[in-house]
Amino acid sequence: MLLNLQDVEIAYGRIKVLWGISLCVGEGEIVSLVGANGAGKSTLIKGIMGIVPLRKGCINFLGHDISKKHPWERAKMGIAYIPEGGRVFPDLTVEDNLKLIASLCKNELNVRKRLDMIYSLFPVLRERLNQKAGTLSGGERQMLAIGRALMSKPKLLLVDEVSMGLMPKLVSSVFETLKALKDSGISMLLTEQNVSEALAISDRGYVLENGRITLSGNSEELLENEQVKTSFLGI
Amino acid sequence: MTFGYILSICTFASIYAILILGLNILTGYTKQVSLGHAAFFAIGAYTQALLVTKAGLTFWSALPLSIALSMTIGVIMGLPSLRVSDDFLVLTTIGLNFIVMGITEYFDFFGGAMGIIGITMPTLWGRPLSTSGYFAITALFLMLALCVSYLFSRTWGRLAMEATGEDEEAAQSLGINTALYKIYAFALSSTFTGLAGVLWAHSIGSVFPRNFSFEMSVLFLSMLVFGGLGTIRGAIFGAFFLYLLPECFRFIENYRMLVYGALLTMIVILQPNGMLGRGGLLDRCFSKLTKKKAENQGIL
Amino acid sequence: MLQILVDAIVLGCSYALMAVGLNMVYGLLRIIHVAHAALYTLGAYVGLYCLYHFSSSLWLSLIFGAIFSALIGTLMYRIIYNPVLTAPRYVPLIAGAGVFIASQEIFRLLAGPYPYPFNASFKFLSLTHSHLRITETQMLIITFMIGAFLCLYLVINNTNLGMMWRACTQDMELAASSGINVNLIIAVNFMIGSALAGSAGVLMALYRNSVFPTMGAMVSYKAFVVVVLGGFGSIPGAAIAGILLAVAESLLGMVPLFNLPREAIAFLVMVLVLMFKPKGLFGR
Amino acid sequence: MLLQTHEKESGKPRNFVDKNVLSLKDVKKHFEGLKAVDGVDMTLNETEILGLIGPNGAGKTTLLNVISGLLMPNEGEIVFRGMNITSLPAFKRAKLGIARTFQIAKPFGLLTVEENILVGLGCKLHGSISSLFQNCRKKEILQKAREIINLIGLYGYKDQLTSSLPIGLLRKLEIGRALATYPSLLLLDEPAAGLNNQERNELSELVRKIREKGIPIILIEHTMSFVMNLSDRIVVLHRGRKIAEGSPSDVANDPLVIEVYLGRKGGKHAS
Repeated sequence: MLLNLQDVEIAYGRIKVLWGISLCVGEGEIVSLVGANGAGKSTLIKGIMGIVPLRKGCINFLGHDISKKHPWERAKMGIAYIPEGGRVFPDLTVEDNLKLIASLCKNELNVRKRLDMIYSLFPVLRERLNQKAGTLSGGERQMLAIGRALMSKPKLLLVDEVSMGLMPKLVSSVFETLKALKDSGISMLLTEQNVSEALAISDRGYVLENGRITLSGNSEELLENEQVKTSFLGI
Repeated sequence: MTFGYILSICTFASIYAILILGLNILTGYTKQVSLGHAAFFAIGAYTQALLVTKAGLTFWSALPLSIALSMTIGVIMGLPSLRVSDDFLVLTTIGLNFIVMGITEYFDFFGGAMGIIGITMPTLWGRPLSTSGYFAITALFLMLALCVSYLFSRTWGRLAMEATGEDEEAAQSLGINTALYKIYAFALSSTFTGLAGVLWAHSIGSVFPRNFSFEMSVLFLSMLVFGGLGTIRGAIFGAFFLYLLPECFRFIENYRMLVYGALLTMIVILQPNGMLGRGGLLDRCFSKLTKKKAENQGIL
Repeated sequence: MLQILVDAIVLGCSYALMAVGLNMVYGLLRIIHVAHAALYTLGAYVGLYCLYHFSSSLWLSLIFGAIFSALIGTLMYRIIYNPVLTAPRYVPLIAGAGVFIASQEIFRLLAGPYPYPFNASFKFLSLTHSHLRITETQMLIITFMIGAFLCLYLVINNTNLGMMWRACTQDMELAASSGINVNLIIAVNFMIGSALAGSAGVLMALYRNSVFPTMGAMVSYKAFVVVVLGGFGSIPGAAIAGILLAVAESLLGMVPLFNLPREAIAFLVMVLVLMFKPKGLFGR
Repeated sequence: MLLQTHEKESGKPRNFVDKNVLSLKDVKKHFEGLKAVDGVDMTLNETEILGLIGPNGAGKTTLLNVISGLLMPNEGEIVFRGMNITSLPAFKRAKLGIARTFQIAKPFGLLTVEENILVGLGCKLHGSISSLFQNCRKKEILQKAREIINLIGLYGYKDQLTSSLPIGLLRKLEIGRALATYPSLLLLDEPAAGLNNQERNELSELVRKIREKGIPIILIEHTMSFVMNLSDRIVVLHRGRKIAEGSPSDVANDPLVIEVYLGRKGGKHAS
């Protein structure tokens, strides 16, 4: 197992958000985490990244317990995070946004190679190299956010609501990209409100309801599951 | 320690207690932190000093005028709080402290750096008061201030102020005009503080600009934060404790500001609600005792 | 006239050096770092100690003053600010004010209330013209300030460290999760700001030829004004506003009607700016 | 006695044409280019629970803020019981009878539960100079406060500081505080978020009770079963626009709504 969560509990101050979450992500797998707004998906992702401290439980990554590590230490171990809503550093140029991550790894040649890889993946970014990231459109920013995460050559990508606020056409192209990345061997844990789209590209899925995992299984099974439909529309 | 000395210490402690009760309304209730409260203190003291020495009024006739003027200027100085909040407001109050100090220091009208001297003891029935008589008057005013504070703590106004301080949006959604209550708080607070200034001017007999420095403001805030924001018992406890501490233990006298500064830092980091404040250290001890009682009653 | 301007600029340099530290801290942590003033005095005292006990070289005391301030400044963050980062915003400010008041007393108790002279020998450029005289010390201060700001500018805009610093000021969470050691950046930030404050202390001690416990008070209060004028978090703003404030103070001081004490004018301006342009004159 | 709808103070005769409690006409709210609410028309009838749903970022909370007056709309008109309140500040709207709760509970943490309710009870009085002198702990006032505390089931916690309460009780407290203002319109912003099943059931009981008193409610909620069971009518927002409206079952079967919520693989979204 690449990532393994055991009985994780997270609280903001006195308010508990997540209860006893256990899940795992295997090598080369895409796992999606679906659920309504406020179910605690983003919080869980932040907990795995280390931005939000755990109240209880442990997180195993590549066989090491990382639950006490700082977020930057986790990043260096190979976890990358694509935050909600295309969050990038708005006052840095596109190139600096990408290079910032690269500056953390030593090999100069690798950096060039990865930059080229990202530009070929997102040709738009090459055109905007020296533009400040804050001036990009929503879709371009989301691409930059993905590009940033890829710069560190991660083993695991945490993707938070990648489709939110994107044009429908872009949504499918972003999902295509994610699928292509999976084929190149990167594992992913993604949260989505867009249930069917997310389950379509993922291998397995977990349904999160009010801070607890209520359902898990293969994507096809989940898609067919009546309970998924009810927990989203309450018919 | 002579009896007279003890009396004068108690007089000063009472005056500070009145002031801290005033600061409590501003900082304890509406959470508008003032690190320039010495300015409000100065306005009361200077007005009284001027009225008594230059206009030749008596203590009693000048008192209402000074307090009214303190309140008016307090409202004017509170106007920035409508535009700035949080730490910017703290900066603004520090600024106000320096502006008031600068003005009193510079203009000859206020006596300049030499200050105003010769403020006599008030007279009662034609005879000037003795030290003990003045202490009695101060203590009386402290009682009055306590009563007013207590009654005020039971009004709608205090509830609205606390609500404003806790969360402006929620307060507004319950019909509270938060801007108005911020100004009310300034008005009430500067009234109390002005009264303290008046009493102080007479007990010392002179006023100097350096009596109202930024350090004094820090002292005032330490007293309140130490005792506990937003409670009357905390305000009284903080004022008496921190004022009497160096007076009772003379060896601390030399380190007075060090103790105040260090206490302020430690309390605000470790016990943000103060010793006697709601949820504070001593408060929890007390409530533990009372809770046990309550449970017993519940069983019975 | 020109002479007054030069004197004002020298004063402005000290404001700017203090303000830049305040601004760096504000930009990163949104804290108004009142205890910064203590570092100015600390720098001066350490420099003085160095001068009396080790060597008469100014350079050594300047370096020691800066290093010591940097260490204590970083320590201050760990002990005082780190625990209260999530508290209401006035809490760190009050904590800082407490430290600042206490520090003045510590200096008084350790070194006595009386001013010490600060006689350092050094060689530097000076300029003497018919009406204008820029002393060696003034020249040194101006050069130091220009040098310091140039270095800072270059570091921030052209190095990896600067880039990481900028990233942290924009989005601390994202920076941490992209692998930037945020604790390190904050420590470095406090070190640089504190070192500048400490060296400003040494330089102004040299300029005024005296060191005393409350020397930091006025300069640091002015530094708040500078921060407000220059815009919270803006480093070039601090440099420009520092010098502008000092010049304005000197010029206004010559107009009879405005002959208020300098700090009163400065704070009046600050309160007005806060009310009408809460982000500062040059603020973003 | 308790929870009578509040009679309009202005005394103006109610507009005959406008039978609705609240009507929004083409309301728009923009934040620096982001169209959070982009032209919403909506009406609310007497004694109705209106569910307001939509995916993340649909503009629901913004719309609620515009109605309660914490945000001013850029365009459009808001009419409450025949009165144009578009430019009234929030505290005046509260006095007219619009009460609300918050998505992130905002209790007054250093006040006790009882005092929190009292703040609400003082709604009509707040702001006047006399509020600075009037005792708020008179017997009859405390009695009213106690009734409301009993209604929300927090009596055992009456004298506790609210900062020490768990989230489930805070939500009830917020509702109680809003009820204390004797509202004639109640806005609930995600009252069930973060609650467990039992707490949620209790909450929906409470909401039903309030409706029986005749207070119309606008309810934002993400927990679908909760909102579907309670609402008489549902409005679906998506990207600041209204995309569907109707009875719960109509809305649940609306293809557009299903698409927005579940998405359709490779499908085109209507916008």
